[in-house]
Amino acid sequence: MTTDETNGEAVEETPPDTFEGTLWPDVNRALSAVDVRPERGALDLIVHLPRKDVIRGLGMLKHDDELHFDYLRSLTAVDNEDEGVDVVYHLYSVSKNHNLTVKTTLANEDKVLETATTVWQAANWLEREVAEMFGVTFNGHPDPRPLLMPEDVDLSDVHPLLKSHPFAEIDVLQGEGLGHDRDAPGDV
Amino acid sequence: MSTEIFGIENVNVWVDGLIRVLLIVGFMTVVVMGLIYGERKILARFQQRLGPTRTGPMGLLQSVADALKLVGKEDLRPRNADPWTFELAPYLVFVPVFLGFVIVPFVLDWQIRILELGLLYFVAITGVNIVGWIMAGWGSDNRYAMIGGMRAAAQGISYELPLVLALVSVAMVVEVPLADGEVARGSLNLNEIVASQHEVPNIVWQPLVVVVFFIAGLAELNRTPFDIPVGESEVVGGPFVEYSGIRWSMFFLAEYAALLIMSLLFAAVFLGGWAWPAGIFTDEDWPRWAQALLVAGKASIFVFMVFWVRASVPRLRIDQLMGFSWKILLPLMLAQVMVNGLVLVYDWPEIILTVVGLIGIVALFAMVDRAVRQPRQRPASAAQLQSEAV
Amino acid sequence: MVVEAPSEFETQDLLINVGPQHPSTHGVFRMVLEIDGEVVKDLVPYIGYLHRGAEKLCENNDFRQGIGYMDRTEYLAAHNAELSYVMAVEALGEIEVPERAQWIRMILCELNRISSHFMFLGAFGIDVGVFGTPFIYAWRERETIIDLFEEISGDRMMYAYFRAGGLAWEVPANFENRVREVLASAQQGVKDFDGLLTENEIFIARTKGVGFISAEDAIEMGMSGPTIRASGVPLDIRKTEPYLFYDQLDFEPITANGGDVFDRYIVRLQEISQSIDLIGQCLERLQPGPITPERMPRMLRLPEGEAYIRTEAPRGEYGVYMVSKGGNKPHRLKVRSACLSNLQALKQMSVGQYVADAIIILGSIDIVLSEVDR
Amino acid sequence: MKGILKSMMVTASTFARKPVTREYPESHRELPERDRAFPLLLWDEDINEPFCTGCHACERACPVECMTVIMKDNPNHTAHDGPSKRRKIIDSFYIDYGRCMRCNICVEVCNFEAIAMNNTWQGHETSVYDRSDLVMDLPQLLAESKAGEIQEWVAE
Repeated sequence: MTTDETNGEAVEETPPDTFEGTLWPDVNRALSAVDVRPERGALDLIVHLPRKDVIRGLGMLKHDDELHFDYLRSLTAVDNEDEGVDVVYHLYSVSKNHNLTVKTTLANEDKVLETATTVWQAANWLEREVAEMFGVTFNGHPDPRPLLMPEDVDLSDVHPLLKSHPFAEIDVLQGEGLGHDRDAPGDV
Repeated sequence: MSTEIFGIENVNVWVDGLIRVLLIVGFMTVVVMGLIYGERKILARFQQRLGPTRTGPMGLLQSVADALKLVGKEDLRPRNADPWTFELAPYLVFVPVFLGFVIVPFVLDWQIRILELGLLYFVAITGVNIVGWIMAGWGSDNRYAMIGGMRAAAQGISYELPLVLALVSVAMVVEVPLADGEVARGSLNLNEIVASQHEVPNIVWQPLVVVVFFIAGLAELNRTPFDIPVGESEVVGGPFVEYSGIRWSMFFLAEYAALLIMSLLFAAVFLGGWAWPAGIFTDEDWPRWAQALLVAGKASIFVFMVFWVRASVPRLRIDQLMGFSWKILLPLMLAQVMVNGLVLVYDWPEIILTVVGLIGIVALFAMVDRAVRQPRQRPASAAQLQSEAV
Repeated sequence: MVVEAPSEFETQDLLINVGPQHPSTHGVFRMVLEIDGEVVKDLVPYIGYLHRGAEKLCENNDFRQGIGYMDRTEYLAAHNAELSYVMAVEALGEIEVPERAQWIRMILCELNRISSHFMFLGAFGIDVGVFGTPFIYAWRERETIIDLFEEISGDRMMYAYFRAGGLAWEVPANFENRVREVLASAQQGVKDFDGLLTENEIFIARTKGVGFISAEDAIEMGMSGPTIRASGVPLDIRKTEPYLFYDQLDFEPITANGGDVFDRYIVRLQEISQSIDLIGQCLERLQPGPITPERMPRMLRLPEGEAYIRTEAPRGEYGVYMVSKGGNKPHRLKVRSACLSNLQALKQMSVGQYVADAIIILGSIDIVLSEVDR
Repeated sequence: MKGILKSMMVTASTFARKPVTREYPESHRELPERDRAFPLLLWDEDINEPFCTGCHACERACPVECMTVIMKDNPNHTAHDGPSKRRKIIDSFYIDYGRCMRCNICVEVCNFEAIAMNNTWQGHETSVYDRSDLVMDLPQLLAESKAGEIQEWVAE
């Protein structure tokens, strides 16, 4: 597989992992005011930030002239059932050509987070989608309408991408019930 | 009150008029159906396609099939459309075009009436169908139709002027032999215009006017570089978006009938109609069928050019369309008319007309290139809107 | 010097509804335009009409079944969509892909880029107003490419041909000269379009300077693909973060610095020629060999972990963020859609322009609604 | 105007080229051998029974769950002195062509080579008036193979 562009060979897992070769030293310096927990992802470095100062951290990452993460690649969320919902920001720097993933965990009871549109405008629609799919409310979002779900029906408590949301039952069109008679029960 | 028609003496004038009108109606419908089929076949060939092949041998009955389908379809009217304007709009578009056939000089004396002010009559009549477009757009209570109607009005009016000036500058220069051997200049009677071209067609004297007439003609017919009122990708069919069935087919028929008139007029006024090559070989006129073939050939050149442009040129935007007519076509035409006037008054040699015409064409192309290279002027309110939006 | 019209008579703005059923919204996209005369004052886009919950479905399907859903999220360039999904699975499972399979994947992805760009040229030609001629030219070229895809994978648009670890089966024997035939006809197609539209005065007048977006705004909006390269940002993932064997090919990302609709058209047209040249280079390096690793488990189970893989699809960065908690199904699968981010800037580009401009600006972003709505 | 004339020359050159359209119902394009229309079951001519033993492998592997398989004991199995070695045989098999996404996974997982993708035009021309007619039962699935029109393409 292609190796990470900043380091030569893959570093084997020595406890504790010093992450040398990845962006961790610069990120640690940039985010010194915030307690940060690094982790090694498949391709990029992953950094965990606490909920209350995520936006501050993202702002620092963007305006730090060493890292200069001016491009929000993607913003999404992962539902870990009981450990809460992780909101994931994938960042990229066009000028420096390096990547970083910032994650923060929201407890299931109060899934509230500051909006990232103040940092990047790209986050606008991405946050609207995460809001309607995972039930996360982004304070201060300029346009909190649902993005993909219909507006005319009130689906404010329906969040399809949560694990708790069931899969729709496929109405069985086959089997004994059908074959060729018209008024089969499962007929749609 | 009686005239002779096809050798039958003292036929009542009205009956004669009626017979000619019915003849023209029959001829027009058949030719229009042929035009529709021809357009689809030729456009298909321009796009490496086959065109209609299913209905009848080689798809020849395609127009008949379309007509039957359209007659069979229910022509609905939107509930809150204004009944009178909606119903009358097709007639106000179709009838003027049909009336235009009165003065079209098909062959020597095969036209409905020879009018002394033939050209003036033609220009006045084609001005009326703009009212029909606006009625269709406004009456069908549909926003797209309303926008299409307004665009049709703006385009129709602003391209009426270059068209009229083009016909005027030709009519000024026409030589009409008077009874006492003298030669008078200028006539609006189409037969005289055609007769005067037996040696040299007008295209030689007025090349710039031919180009401007072709462009303004495209705009009057709402054909491709100027099909803005009907632009499918923007206003989805324009004024007749709410029409269906027989009403829609009247609009469609009117469009192709107007194309037919414009091409016959082009052949008559610029390429010499039934007179041009005949005058060179013999003094008296050719037999009728030869003249008919001659006119048909010349008209089909115009029609083929229209189809060819339709297959290869994108659509203008409304502000470019207006700018093109008012800032480029109109000044050129005024200059042309002024030059014609000078030539007539001071009796300069005729060749000056051709030279000026060619210079005019070069000026037209240069003006278009300069306009295209110009940095785009944003609409006046653009900057302030843009800042608000971000 | 533009004279501001005296506005003592207060005209009422008109709200028109463009879409979701409209000839030039390239699918089920709806935008409500507030227009004053012909000038667009405000634009509110509505998406979600084609939302089928592909991400939720993929959570219920294992790593081979999910490939079919990826085709359907990007139906104009299904190979590029499958590539990201399959590379995410390989990244998580540390699966080695044989060289021949990677070269064939690159050839098919570039061919798919050519057919997708031709689709753009055809649809854009109709938006600008030429009656069908560019569309039929584009269809003629696209058919030859899609016939080749049908000979390889058996399907015209929904290939399901890539598998974790390589390809589903070997390409047909006459693969190489069939590809060369298709490239020759694509070359002819590019020449036709260049002659038909590029220097056409009316086309230039209609598209130059329309729908401008600056480089900074494009980066701020997270745009990608030809739309951002037309604003001068050389962001091409094949060059900035090479995957497969793109680092062995020599090419430069095609950029233009006008940032308007005309430059987006030119960038895509030149990218077709670039892809034709890239495929030529790939064909030289193609050697016979295996197309799947020796031992592949029948039921693939991935270890815990997450990977965000991004590849350069025709419309921009097509990213797949896959989280796996062990087991044969992804715990979470996020598809990063290029068109969604490009579409966010539509309002900023179109306000202040004419209605006719708003339509071709939408066309110039080259959106595929199934990728926007997933 | 030079550009407009140039584009008219391009359309003129296309005017001279041979049209590329093909008149579909009359002339069919020759389909490649690995064409994937819809799955169908194969018929074993020499012992006159379907290959399929109803083992549910394809039913489980199908992403869109469009198959229903019911198995039964094979009447002409060698135990009842019939020619066939198959102990179980398919009793009824439904594929809902309306749901099938033609992803070829069923053909890959089948370990009896009993199901194949239809690569004939008849497989493509399956338009019906009612969605429930798209549900193909066993006789319909076996019909083409019984008539011997299917040369199954096997990925080596």
